[in-house]
Amino acid sequence: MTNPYLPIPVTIEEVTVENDLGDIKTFRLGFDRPEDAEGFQYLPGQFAELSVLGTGESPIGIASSPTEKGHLLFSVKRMGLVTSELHASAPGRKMGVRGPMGHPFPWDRLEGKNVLIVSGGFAFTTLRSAITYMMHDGNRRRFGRITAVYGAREPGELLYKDPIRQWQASPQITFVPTIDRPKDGWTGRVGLVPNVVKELAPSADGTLALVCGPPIMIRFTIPVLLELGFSKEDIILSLENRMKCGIGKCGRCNVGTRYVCLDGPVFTYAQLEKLPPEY
Amino acid sequence: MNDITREIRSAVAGLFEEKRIDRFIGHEKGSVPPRSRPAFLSRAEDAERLVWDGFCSNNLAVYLPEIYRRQGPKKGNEPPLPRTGLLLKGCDMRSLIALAKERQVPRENVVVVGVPCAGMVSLRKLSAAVGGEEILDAMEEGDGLRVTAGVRTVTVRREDVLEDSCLSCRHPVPEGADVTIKAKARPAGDGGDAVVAAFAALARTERWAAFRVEMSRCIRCYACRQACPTCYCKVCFAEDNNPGWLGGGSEVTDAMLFHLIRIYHQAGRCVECDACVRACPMGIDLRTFTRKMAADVRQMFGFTPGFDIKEKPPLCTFREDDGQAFITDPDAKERSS
Amino acid sequence: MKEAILSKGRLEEFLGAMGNTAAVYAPVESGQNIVFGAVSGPGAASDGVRSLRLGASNTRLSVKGLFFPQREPLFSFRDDAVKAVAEPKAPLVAFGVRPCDAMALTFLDKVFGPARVGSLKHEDPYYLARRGAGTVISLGCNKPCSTCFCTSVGGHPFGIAGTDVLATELPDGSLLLEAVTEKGQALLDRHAGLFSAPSSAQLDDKGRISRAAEAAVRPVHAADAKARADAAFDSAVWEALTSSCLGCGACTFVCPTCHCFDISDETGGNGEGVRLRSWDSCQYPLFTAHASGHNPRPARRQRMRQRVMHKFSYTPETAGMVSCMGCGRCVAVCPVNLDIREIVAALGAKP
Amino acid sequence: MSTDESFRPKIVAFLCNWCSYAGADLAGVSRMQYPPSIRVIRVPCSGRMNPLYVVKALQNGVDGVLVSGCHPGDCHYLSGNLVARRKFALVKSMLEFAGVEPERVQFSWVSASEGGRFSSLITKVTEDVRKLGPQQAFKKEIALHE
Repeated sequence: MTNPYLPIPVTIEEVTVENDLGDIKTFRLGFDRPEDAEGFQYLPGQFAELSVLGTGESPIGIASSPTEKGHLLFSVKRMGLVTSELHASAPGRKMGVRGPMGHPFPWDRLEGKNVLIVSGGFAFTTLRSAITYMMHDGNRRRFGRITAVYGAREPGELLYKDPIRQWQASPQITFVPTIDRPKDGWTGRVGLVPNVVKELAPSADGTLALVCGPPIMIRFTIPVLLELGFSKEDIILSLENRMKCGIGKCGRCNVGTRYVCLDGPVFTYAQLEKLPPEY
Repeated sequence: MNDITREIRSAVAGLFEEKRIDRFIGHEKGSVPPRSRPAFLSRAEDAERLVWDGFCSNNLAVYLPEIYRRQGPKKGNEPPLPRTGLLLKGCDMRSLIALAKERQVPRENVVVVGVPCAGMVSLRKLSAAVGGEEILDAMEEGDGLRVTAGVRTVTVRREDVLEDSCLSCRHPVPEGADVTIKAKARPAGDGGDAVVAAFAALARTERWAAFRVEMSRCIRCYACRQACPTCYCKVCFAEDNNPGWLGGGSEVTDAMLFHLIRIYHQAGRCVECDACVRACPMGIDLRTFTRKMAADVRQMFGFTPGFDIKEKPPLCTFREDDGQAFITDPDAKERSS
Repeated sequence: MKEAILSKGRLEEFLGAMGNTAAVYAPVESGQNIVFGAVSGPGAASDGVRSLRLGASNTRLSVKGLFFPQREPLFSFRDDAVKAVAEPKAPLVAFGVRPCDAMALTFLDKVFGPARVGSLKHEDPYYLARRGAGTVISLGCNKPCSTCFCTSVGGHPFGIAGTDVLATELPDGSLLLEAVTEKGQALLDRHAGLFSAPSSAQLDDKGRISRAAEAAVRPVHAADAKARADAAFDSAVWEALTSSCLGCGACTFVCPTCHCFDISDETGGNGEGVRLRSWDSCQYPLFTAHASGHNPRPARRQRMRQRVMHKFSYTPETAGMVSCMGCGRCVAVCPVNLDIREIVAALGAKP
Repeated sequence: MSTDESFRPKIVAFLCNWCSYAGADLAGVSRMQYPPSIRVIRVPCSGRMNPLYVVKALQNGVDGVLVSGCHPGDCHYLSGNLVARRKFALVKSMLEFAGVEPERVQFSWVSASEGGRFSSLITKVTEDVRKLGPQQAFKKEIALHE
């Protein structure tokens, strides 16, 4: 019986600061043992528990795409005990990963569909994974039109600036970064994510929407998508709950009968509507 | 129904009719005989649910900090604070005064119906008095209790089954109540000094062994903290993980540290109501240690909490001649022990 | 199913015999309460069997603590490397377990066993190792107490769910032992020398005692609790039913089926430490609080609703059973006498 | 209690920044000898001292705790030590009541100019704690295995 509580040993290979505030860093983790790298089969949308022995664990979405072999990317915002310890860690530090956990985005349903990505702030990590996965040469043809709206308070707070520049230049994807309020030096779009989506008015037919962001952004984005003709089954969300075990045992992350770690974190809006508003 | 209950019900109904309160917290019969329990009323006709008997031992002041907790910085346009009616005995009243002194509860928003207290029955003592047989009912008659346990009916002397805190209670009358019910309070006791003296008389190693065994039974459910009216921190030091003072689970030194520091936080604030002792599912003897803290504060600083809202709390002030015999003086000539 | 009689006065001998091959736990006195303690075998005092107390209707803490301890090391580590994984395999016998507690183990087996719904299979090696090495000897309830309501939630004072051997105290003072599982059968076979065959009169006695006990359990209106609870989720009945709740964790810690836990690290300061699992409670606000400060269940009313909904609405769907065993411990320990029987009965009624 | 000479007690000393810490410096500068048993934690004032630190130190396994501040009247913040004195009195009394050896936890006043007093204080406290032997009662054992 494998022990689901034992972290897989990994080493921090690289730490990059993602935003001007400096409270979000991306960690590139390399597996210490090749068989673990083989064993860690995941798809965009899944998450993992980052383990720092002596401090604890923290559930973080996987930012890397499975097409990026040999390492994992996690973007971590400094909030509490474990994340602060991570932010104080330098490349070379040994730590652990438990996972992959939860269900990924429904890639079977996304096959052959257009994809609309709506995201805001720090929750963009798993969507970076999804876009990278879809834009990969071997996968791009499996999907139709890809449109992405990604908002942040200020230009400096946008994550993954290099990949974003490539996606903006690529004809394969319509990537629209936006910031809440105008700021000098910013030539891109200005406006809150729900309004930008309304203006872009992407067509709903044959399209699934992946929506990840702070609760307030989600609350105002869903009506816009419904108005544009998206059905509730076609709006796919990812929840962020307090978690500890990540494997459906510790009883902490339930929303009604569903455990966000085991049955989620990805749910359709139709599923969420049937669950109690406790997330 | 005794006279006290009748008088309480009419007083509370009157408070509702005169619109002096928005809600009233009293006692009603519980679901497990012979218990009574807190009752939340919002209308005059609810007053019929109120009872007063020897089982109204919950300290109702515990609900006030949550009711009057401000949700954020003052913005000036807050709705008027609710007016709460409370049914309080002597110790509960002192808890209210302690909370008002610490500005957790605006005294003017609280209407107190005070009941001079004849002492509350200890469910553990009552169960022992009937040989652990399950109690199906208990009626108070004069200074006795007619208890139906299993198939037997037993009469027990009230004085034999009262809570220790009530037997030694110094101030059974709720001073400063807005409405005082006609009821006979019990004679004042020694305030638990006997318990403290008895424990202090034991040898040091015996005291430590007793303290450690009691604490080893703690399951860290925090019922003692949640039942204590003056334990209202938003995040208790015991649950904080940054720094993480205590570990998870019920390791004995964590339990000792938790209880020592929680009791220490009640210095000059604990009104000796024993809500913590009654709430503990494991029946841990917290009383010896809460009484020690209360006795120290009385003897060292001449302070008894729960009476004067204006008086400075003992640990927020000092006196030049505060005792310091305990201070180590390396140059002191004679060796003490 | 094989039955055996342990004649009057030989119980201590039987417990001592089992102590040769396992740590035997049974109800013992601990301060003001009866809890499970080691009575024979490793961890027990030499005269441990004498501290046995079977009189109480039930122990204050349930048998779950023997298989899911309140504080359990998962693994130890030194600096950045895992050093050793805790392997709890010591054989254990839990004697004097009430049928409600035993039935609770069938629920915990589901929680800690392979994940229920969903494609991901996870098993908890620590709990399952303890269960594998454990044998349960339950003791039927000749005299259920007023707070018991097992018959209203699928249980029975002489139920055999989750136990290996069911023991019954007969009027003549002997114990009728009925093997329920192979493990139970093997235990009876190993100590066959202590037993004799039951007479038909003794078997009739047991039937009579069982029926009388069943009649003595007061029913609770828990029928279609799931439907009523789901419908009443947003109703004001919750406010009325839970306003006196103090927000402590006593009800969840004494509950035989509550299994929520926290995971935390503790270090000894020299780089050595241990990753710990410890009981947690959905009644504590920090249970669901996000690092951002957002809390899906900020109010006590919502947390108390979660406790009741989980047992009467969620687990019937996810584990196929109501996860309240009707043992009544939470009713007995609640400092303000909140009563889950009243709450479940009131769901669906006007507030 | 073991009184073998080899036991060298570990004592945590919370020293107030303005007086006792400076007194310790003076003792050092004046090359005054005292046992190397203290681990110093500097606190802004003895009034900053939280009883939680004292009990936590005992739980972490130190053999003794010393808290030293300015003499009454000398406090840089005027009344920090006077309020602290009340806290210390309660802590000392409660710990002793619960059964912790009185000499385990000691409080004192040492001014910035009393290097000599500081070294004799440490010598005395170390001797007291050494007589008591290692502190096991409150020490937390982290169960690596059952």
